[in-house]
Amino acid sequence: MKRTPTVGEILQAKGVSRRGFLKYCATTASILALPPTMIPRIAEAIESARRPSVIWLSFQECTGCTESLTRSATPTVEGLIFDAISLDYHHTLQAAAGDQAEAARHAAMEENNGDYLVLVDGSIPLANPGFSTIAGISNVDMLRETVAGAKAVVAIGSCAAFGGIPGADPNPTGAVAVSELVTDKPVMNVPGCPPIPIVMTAVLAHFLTFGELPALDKHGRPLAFYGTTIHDRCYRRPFYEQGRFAETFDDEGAKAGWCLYKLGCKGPITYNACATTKWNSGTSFPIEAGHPCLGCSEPDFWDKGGFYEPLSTGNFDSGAKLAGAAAVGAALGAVAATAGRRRQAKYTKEG
Amino acid sequence: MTTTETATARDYPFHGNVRPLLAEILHAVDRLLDTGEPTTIDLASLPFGPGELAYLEETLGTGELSANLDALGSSRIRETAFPGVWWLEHRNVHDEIVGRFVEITRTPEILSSQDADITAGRARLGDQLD
Amino acid sequence: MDLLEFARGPALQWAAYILVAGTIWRIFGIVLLKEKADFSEPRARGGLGAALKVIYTRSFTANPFKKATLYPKMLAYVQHLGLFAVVLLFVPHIMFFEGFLGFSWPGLPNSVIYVLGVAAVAASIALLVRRLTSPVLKLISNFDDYFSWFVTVLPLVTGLLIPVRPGFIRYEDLLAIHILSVAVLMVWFPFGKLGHAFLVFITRGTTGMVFERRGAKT
Amino acid sequence: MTTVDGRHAIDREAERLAYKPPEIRHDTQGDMSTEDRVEKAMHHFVKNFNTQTASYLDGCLHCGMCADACHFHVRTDDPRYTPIWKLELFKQAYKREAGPFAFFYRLFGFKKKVTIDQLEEWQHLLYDSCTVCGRCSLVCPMGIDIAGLVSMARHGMFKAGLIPHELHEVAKRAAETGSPLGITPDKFEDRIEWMADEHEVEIPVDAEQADVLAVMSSIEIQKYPQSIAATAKILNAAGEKWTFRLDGFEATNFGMLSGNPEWQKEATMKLINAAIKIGAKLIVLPECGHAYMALRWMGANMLGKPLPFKVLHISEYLSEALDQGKIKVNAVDTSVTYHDPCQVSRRGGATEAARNVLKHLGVDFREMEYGGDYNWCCGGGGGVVTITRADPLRRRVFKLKMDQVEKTEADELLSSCANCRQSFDDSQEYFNWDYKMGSLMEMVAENLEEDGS
Repeated sequence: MKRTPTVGEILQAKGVSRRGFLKYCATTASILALPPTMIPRIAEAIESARRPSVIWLSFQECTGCTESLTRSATPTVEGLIFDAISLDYHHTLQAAAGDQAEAARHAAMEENNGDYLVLVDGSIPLANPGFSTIAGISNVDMLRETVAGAKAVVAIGSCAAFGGIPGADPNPTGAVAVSELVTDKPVMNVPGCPPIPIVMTAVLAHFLTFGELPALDKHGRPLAFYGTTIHDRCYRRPFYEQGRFAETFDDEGAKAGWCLYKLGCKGPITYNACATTKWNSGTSFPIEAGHPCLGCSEPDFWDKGGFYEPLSTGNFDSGAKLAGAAAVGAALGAVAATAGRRRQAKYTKEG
Repeated sequence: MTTTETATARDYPFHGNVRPLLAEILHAVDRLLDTGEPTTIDLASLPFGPGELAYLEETLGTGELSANLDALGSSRIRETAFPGVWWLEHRNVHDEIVGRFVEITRTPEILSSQDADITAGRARLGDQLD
Repeated sequence: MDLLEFARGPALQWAAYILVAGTIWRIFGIVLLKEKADFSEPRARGGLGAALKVIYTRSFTANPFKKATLYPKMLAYVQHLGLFAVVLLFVPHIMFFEGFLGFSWPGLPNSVIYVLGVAAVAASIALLVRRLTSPVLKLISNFDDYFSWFVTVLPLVTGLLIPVRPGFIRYEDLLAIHILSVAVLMVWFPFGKLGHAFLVFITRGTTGMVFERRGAKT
Repeated sequence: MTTVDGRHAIDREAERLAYKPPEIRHDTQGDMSTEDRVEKAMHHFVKNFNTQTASYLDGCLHCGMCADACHFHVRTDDPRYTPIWKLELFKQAYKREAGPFAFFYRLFGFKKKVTIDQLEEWQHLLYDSCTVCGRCSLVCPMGIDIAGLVSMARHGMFKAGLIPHELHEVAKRAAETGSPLGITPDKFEDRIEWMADEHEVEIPVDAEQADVLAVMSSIEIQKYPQSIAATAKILNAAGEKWTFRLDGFEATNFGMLSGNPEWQKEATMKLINAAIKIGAKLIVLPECGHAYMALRWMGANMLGKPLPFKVLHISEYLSEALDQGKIKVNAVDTSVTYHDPCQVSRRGGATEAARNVLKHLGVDFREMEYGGDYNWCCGGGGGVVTITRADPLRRRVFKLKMDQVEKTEADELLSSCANCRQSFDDSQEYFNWDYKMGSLMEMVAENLEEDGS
């Protein structure tokens, strides 16, 4: 087996100076959401990190995640990481197709058995494996076969992480998340619809740098990016505390950039890095653009009530059923009072 | 509609994220003076509302010294109007900003020549003499 | 279904059914009991006006009793007004009510709500201490008093913890616990002494009608 | 402060009256089995539960503020004297038997059955230590009429034969002889004759037809007979066509105080029938507090329809007569404070009448601190004055009244209730107190402008 070069060696080969390396480490720390005090450790780790093999599987998905990733990968400094990554299989991006592509996948699996990383976007249909196949192989079979020799699995996007849109009620394909099928390997979820590009590359960078998955939350998401809510880091948070809310999308409050809570913002229960990392190379994020957060990085976000229903709205039927409850109460009350009266009549008779 | 026109980012009260940051910088300066310990603040990790970053940059202003670094894209290292407080902006080869830091230090580490580079430079210089 | 969804959905829904059914049950069970006519010659008009008058006037303490009841009364005012403000004037709560009422009203800034909420909790604790130490209250208190106290204070505390966000618990879990604690409150509400919230209109009202009619002190 | 032996300080502010709780004495009447007593009590508790009482019993918050309004609690700090606690058994019966959730209370045993031990214990709380003065009803933030509930709870106690002997004896005598003090019609007639002679006043008795029926309290007939003469003087001076009736003269109602609705109705019906017989347009009630409650506010309900005549307390009558100029009084140069009978003022609504009379008398009227509707009770109402075993407690409670009166520094103390007067006289004697209670009516009678008639 060929010895893969370390990242340090790759950078050196590219003629990057030590100063450039330091800059690279600083920006890497920044995208990994690690404190600047971690920079020396990152430098140390990166110098000796070895280029990993990556296999990317796409199942029931819309390619939005790949789109998002590619938006990030080329122009930014972390593109360098991709120079350091051997993306051996990605049927959307790779030139090879058909048997050739599958052969590449098998070759990568064999060469890097036990060391490679599997990235998955899209959910896996279980109702009928025939709903989604690649090269005649059902998604579930391909996943099982591919992760067998993997070091870790990363579920990219809400579909792979939680079932996403295919898994939404009534879930006609019986779509499930990767984590439901892969139980014997470390699985990291990078949800979002799509996930923030820089978050995708950052978690890969983390794996590359430290050779392991970062710390995860209860939904398997890297804490560095999914550790705080949108609400907690939202620049509009002070308006929430002051009780200044946009009531409609075109009122003065909306124009003045007030809190979007009343318009259904799911920021308070959504764990993601949008508010700080932002999108499109740090340009903006939905709330900054005036739209409430949909909560796309949370499990089952499609089925959690209306996007424009305020978070504190009770999720229950009122009206008729409550009237029914009132009628039941009235009947019980009448029964109780009648029983009381009967008792009185009886006692009066008995004296 | 006039209200629409006036309701631009500039007119909003700032969202309150700049003041605490300035306070943090102040404390970092104190720390630098007291113990010599430098501080680096990654601006990417902080939530900024529209215009706030620009406001911060404006508030810190421009000092006596600024430097350009050309490695993996350009970088600008500038001392702000407050000595010891540095503004660092890293760009990639496509000239897009990939990192912004405020460093509170006497000299940002990245300005110093690195041993590895000195060694490599010495080798090249030696080659020229030969 | 996660905890929050359960809290916001079935838990609240059933709590609302029980709240409505239990309240009507209790009211009907009382008003459908026999009521004797009063044939005595009235000195003054009783009726609804008298009922409304006393419903209002009994919110305040008569002068002779002010000194003796000052401490618990003040605490009760803080507790009640704090509760009203927190329940009815906190914007997310208003949103909640708007969700099924279809209309809303202006709220208070959150910071004001937090202060009022903390004051209400403090007053409740002081009232509990009083209940546990005063010989009179020790004697007359029963399970209902302590349990009602608990289910009233619980949503206040869980609600106030949400902005504090202790590190060991996530926002949505805390929110779910808050909503569940409200559901518990709603379920208990009609059955225990918390029913005074609606019974007060009947008790004060009846007394108003009977005693105003006599021209007697109400 | 001087110390005599250097160890024990002399505390001049210390209570002179040490309170000793009355000896526990559980009286029983009749020979029922224990089970029967409990059942009777329960049945006659339950009969009282209507919308009003149910809301009261369901609405209590256990805030305990009624304790601060009750003279028995204020003077003893005994938590059992908390007014609502006196109703605990009544409440217990309600929750188990008639409340909206009675089924569950019984099913799960949330409220236990009332026991004989409890009933015996509560005898002291429902009788000895409650004068039904209704001060607690005014402090209750829920507006619960606690005093009214006590009256109803007594029904169960009476029927179970669990009331204090003295009160039972008095009530029984009233039922048997028509008067709690055994004043038979003959005795009443004797007294009328005596008073007519002594005071040289014409007193009509048993007129066939009259506009006004005057009635008396046995306490007056027995202890303060001059009030018979005073009543006559006033009604004569007012030019009323009035009479006493030997078949309906007793205004007190110990059936009501002891808790026997039948006896209560009997006593009330005597007055109503007498008034109807003579075609009276008005019954003037004597200086008696509970008589006012019994006839003015409960009378019509005993009859089951509105009364065909008006009912006035003597203070109300005087107030009207003076306003209308039917009688005139000479100015009296003295300072007066007035003790309000609870059932007439606070619970009866006639608070202003006495004050108007005092205004006509031109006295220097000194209202007690929180007088009128918030007046402290004499301590003897609700039948308590008859219960001798409760005397120490009643006298201890009276201290509040003494302080209230003394603070006014008035020359004279008046009231308009013979029952109050009796407990004042008792305590006055016991304490050698400076104030002797007088009668408002008698003061008017003594100062009638002769030529005005």
